[in-house]
Amino acid sequence: MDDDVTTGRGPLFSDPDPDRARAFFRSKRVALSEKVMSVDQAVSTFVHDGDYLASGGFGTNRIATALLHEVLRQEKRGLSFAGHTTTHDFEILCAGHVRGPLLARVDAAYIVGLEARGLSPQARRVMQSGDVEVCEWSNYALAVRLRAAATGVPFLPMRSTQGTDTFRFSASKTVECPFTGRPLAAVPALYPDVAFIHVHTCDPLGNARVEGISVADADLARASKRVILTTEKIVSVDQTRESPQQTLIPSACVDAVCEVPYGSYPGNMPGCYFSDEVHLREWLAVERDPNELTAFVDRLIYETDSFQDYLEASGATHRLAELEAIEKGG
Amino acid sequence: MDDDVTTGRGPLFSDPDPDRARAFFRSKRVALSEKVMSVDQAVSTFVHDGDYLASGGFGTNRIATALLHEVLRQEKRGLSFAGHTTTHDFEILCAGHVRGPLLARVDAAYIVGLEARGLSPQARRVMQSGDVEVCEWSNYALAVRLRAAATGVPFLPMRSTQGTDTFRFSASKTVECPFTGRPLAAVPALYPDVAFIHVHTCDPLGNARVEGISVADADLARASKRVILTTEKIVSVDQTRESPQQTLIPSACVDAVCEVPYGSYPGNMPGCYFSDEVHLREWLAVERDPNELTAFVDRLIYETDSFQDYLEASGATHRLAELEAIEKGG
Amino acid sequence: MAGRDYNAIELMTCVAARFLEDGATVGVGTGAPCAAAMLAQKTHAPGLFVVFEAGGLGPELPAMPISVGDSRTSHRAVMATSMADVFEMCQRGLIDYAFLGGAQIDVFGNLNSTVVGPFEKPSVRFPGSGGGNDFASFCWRTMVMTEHSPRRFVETLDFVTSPGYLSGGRAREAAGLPSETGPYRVITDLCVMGYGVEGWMEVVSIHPGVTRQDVKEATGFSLEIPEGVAGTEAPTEQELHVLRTDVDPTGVVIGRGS
Amino acid sequence: MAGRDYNAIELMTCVAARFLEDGATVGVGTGAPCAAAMLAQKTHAPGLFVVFEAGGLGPELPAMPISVGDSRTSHRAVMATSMADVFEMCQRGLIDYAFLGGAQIDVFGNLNSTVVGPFEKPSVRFPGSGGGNDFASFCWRTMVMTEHSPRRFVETLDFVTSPGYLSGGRAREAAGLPSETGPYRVITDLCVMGYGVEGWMEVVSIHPGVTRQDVKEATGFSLEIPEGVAGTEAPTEQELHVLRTDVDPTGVVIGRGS
Repeated sequence: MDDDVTTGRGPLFSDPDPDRARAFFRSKRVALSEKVMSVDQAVSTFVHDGDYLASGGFGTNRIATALLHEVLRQEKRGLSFAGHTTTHDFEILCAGHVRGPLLARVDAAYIVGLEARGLSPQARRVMQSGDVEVCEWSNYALAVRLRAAATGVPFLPMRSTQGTDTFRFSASKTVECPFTGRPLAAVPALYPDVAFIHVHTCDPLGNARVEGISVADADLARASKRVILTTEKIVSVDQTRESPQQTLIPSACVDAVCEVPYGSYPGNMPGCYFSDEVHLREWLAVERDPNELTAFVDRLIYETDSFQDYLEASGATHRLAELEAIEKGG
Repeated sequence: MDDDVTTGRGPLFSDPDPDRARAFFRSKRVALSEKVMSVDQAVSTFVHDGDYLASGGFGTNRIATALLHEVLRQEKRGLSFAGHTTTHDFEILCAGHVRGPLLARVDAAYIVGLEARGLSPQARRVMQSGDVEVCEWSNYALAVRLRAAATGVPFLPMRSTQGTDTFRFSASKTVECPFTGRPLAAVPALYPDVAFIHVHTCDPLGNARVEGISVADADLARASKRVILTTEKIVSVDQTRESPQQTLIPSACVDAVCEVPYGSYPGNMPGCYFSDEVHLREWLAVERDPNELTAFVDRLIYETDSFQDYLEASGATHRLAELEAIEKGG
Repeated sequence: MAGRDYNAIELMTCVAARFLEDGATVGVGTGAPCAAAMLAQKTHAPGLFVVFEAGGLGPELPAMPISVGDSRTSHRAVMATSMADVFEMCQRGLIDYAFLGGAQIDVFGNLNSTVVGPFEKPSVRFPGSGGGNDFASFCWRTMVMTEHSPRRFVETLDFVTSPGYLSGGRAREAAGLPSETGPYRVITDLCVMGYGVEGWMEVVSIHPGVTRQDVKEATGFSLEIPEGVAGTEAPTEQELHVLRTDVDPTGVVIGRGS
Repeated sequence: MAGRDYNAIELMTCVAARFLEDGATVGVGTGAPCAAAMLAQKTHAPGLFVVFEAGGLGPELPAMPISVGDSRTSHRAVMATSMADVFEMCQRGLIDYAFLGGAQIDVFGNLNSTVVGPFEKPSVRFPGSGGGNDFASFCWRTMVMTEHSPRRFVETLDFVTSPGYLSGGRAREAAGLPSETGPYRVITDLCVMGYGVEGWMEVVSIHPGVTRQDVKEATGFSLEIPEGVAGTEAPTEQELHVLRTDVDPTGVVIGRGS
């Protein structure tokens, strides 16, 4: 590599300036207001063409499937997206390309793969088309970028990615530690325009709890300008107040709360239901043929009205009991 | 001020180098080993003269009183100490100066005061003596220093303290953001030699939970080379494993676990007992006269063998039921 | 304030409460600022979101806290979190108001709560910044409630613990502090003060029964008092009633039981 | 390996498990590395502490995970936390071993899991780093388990996703990576490889029934095979028994049911 190794050549898709983000956050004032609404209302109100979108959970685990489907239904265009291990969530967004250029820019750490299940043919088509701008990161780098934004500083230093093409094709810069003189990778704050996060319970104000791992969701909710939560169940504010240390995401960050039972399907929801490997394989299979994929997403997403309809149309309603049993069995 | 305003003039009492800290952490290997021991054993094993000590909780809330007393009993000398809002914990350490120079260096954010209760005469004597080296910080700056160490980087940037004497008398340095060009305060990582943290429950491996606010304790436990926990109650590892998202401090950080019921007394323990304002006033009152203070700490600390004895000698055992009632009453 | 049916701390608390509008977020400590926030919640601002630096977010305070980290500050809170999480909410720009204190304040609203005398061997060591510097740096509008005396309102601070407008003008931004932030109001037992465009303190209203001369004599620096400055509106009966019966019935802050 | 009573993945898993000593900490993903860690726990290393990057610390795995973030990875864990918390444990120096994967590996142990062909319009887009770069940067000793073929063991990577010894020598430290870290072992279906002092890959032991020539032909770069290199100790009956009945009874990793 003959390029300047202290400055990544990757494009910066979002503004890391904390003062401009502060000016936005100043206007939120949502800490104690109720914000329950439907999925379609939340997406039409808070997601705009060209927005920078980020998705919570990890891969096929605790993902906000209903919101991702709704982005397709409402045919949003030209989105930027952050992908620390994103698998089925990314697969859904790429499926939206059957109707047009949904994704325009991707901050990639782990995309196109579904872990042990293999690669997504459609995601590969989209990412190999040359039509989507890509900037490279590691999972930790993206987590640190969100943490910088959540912290309210324009960058944070870290030690990984240095010396590799993952750094050179990122938008990181090298800084020298003022105390030790050693080089560090400075990663720019990432303030997504909108975040989708699925949680176990949430009150009408948006105070949310999850069971199991939290991945990057605490920081993602704080970093994002607008936050839409889907929740397995809406609970009372009283329940939040009875055990406030269990709150992971405080209502001050949240713009919309949508009750979506089984909302992580076909992904895994810790303690509730395991991932539907049959349906995930079906996705990968139909993707091999673009026409089959088009028919598949037409039938399951574009021609359904809601996530509940998707569960019916995909046959999920018949499998949920088994997925719950698998999850309970460990 | 005519000094260089981009470099604080304060002394740096600890090494922020992450590679030297890593070499230490590599040797720990304590994640799944049992570590229950007595308070005196923990302090004699893990606290050495000249060590950098940091204390968990906040002021008079969830403090590790028994460990602080034991530092006096074992007449440790020449300690460094970190004080984000430290009140009764700092007061105890300063009381140890009746027998010699216990504290030598203090990273101060909030010391000598007991919030609404007034200032500690003994802490003021110690801090006004000129015998203790002081470096100034804010509460957030100390929290960020611990977070830097917990993160494993030599510094983190933040925006407060800039432009003030709190910066000029700190060991911070100004760095320029490589993305925005704006100045930021870089604070050096703080890796304490030993941390004292009191928790609600903990298993024999050291996996610990707290109720209520966590203050800086998650980062403090991760940043510190050695961690001693006192706990209201030791619980089984099974209990930890039944709800792992409730663990605040993982066993991989912890060196010693000591069961000390009422261990935050005379401080507040959320959900268990309120602070003993009568006893805290007694401390402030006896401190006015150095001789009275000497007799007081002789009787309650130096001439008692354990925290249980302190509870007896101070009359606490008769007040605990009332303090529990106050706490339950809100 | 002899002859009036309220004392100075009641007046200050009522006045402070009025600045906290519904839907706003405020960082408070113990004492009068906490009482002011509670009074606002119980009168015109039920949706006021109160945060305590040690980790309590949006509590339902059962009684006046003794420490900003005691269990009352997270009693029935919507979240009990870490200190860093709270200050990062502030740094991120989510907190509108914060109340600060100090032993000394200057004309730019800078505060000293660290030392009197030389730093290395001070004649008086105060606690230091605590979270004061952080709130003063991060929150959009900071407020001070303090007794008005020449010992507190001084020409030159012995130590600048927490930033007001520093040396005035754009000094805050030049130093790296967040844009558009800074001191907003100082509420004393004599008057309410604000700040001019260059960051100099100036009187906004004078309390009932207090003269311009009283204010000038109690201030250790030259203080702008505009011609025709307003009078502070006295506490209403309703404010006093809520304050005495509902906010602080045992009088730990306002100095009287109901 | 025809005629032997174990297959290649079983051999690799048993060999990998032996490198994980009791009391150590290891970051794993799904598949063979996870099976290796479980096997070590159930044989010689009951105190092996397993971490998953998505947040699971020290779980009791009820079954082989499908995703490094699925609920099995934090089942009866000692802590279920955030991804940053896990990587910060690594960055802080608490994690001894990590297993990595990739489409290509070079003589310095650098890995490519990003693209084949030009970055802007690749012929194949792979997932990217995921947590691979972070584990490779932070953990004391990293290990790779992979099929041995010239397509994977290449002279020049199309993209350096995760750092091995970079260009060799002190290149890792010069780049800012933590001291004393780096690749430790590569375990393939043919042999076990380690690294010399300058960071060049070299063969440590050759598996039963495999020749030096087999290894050379399967490697796309010039690979040092010391004279008199050891033979890999075959899996023991006990290892195979535990692996097949206790670690992976349904054969999802090792490809056979018990």
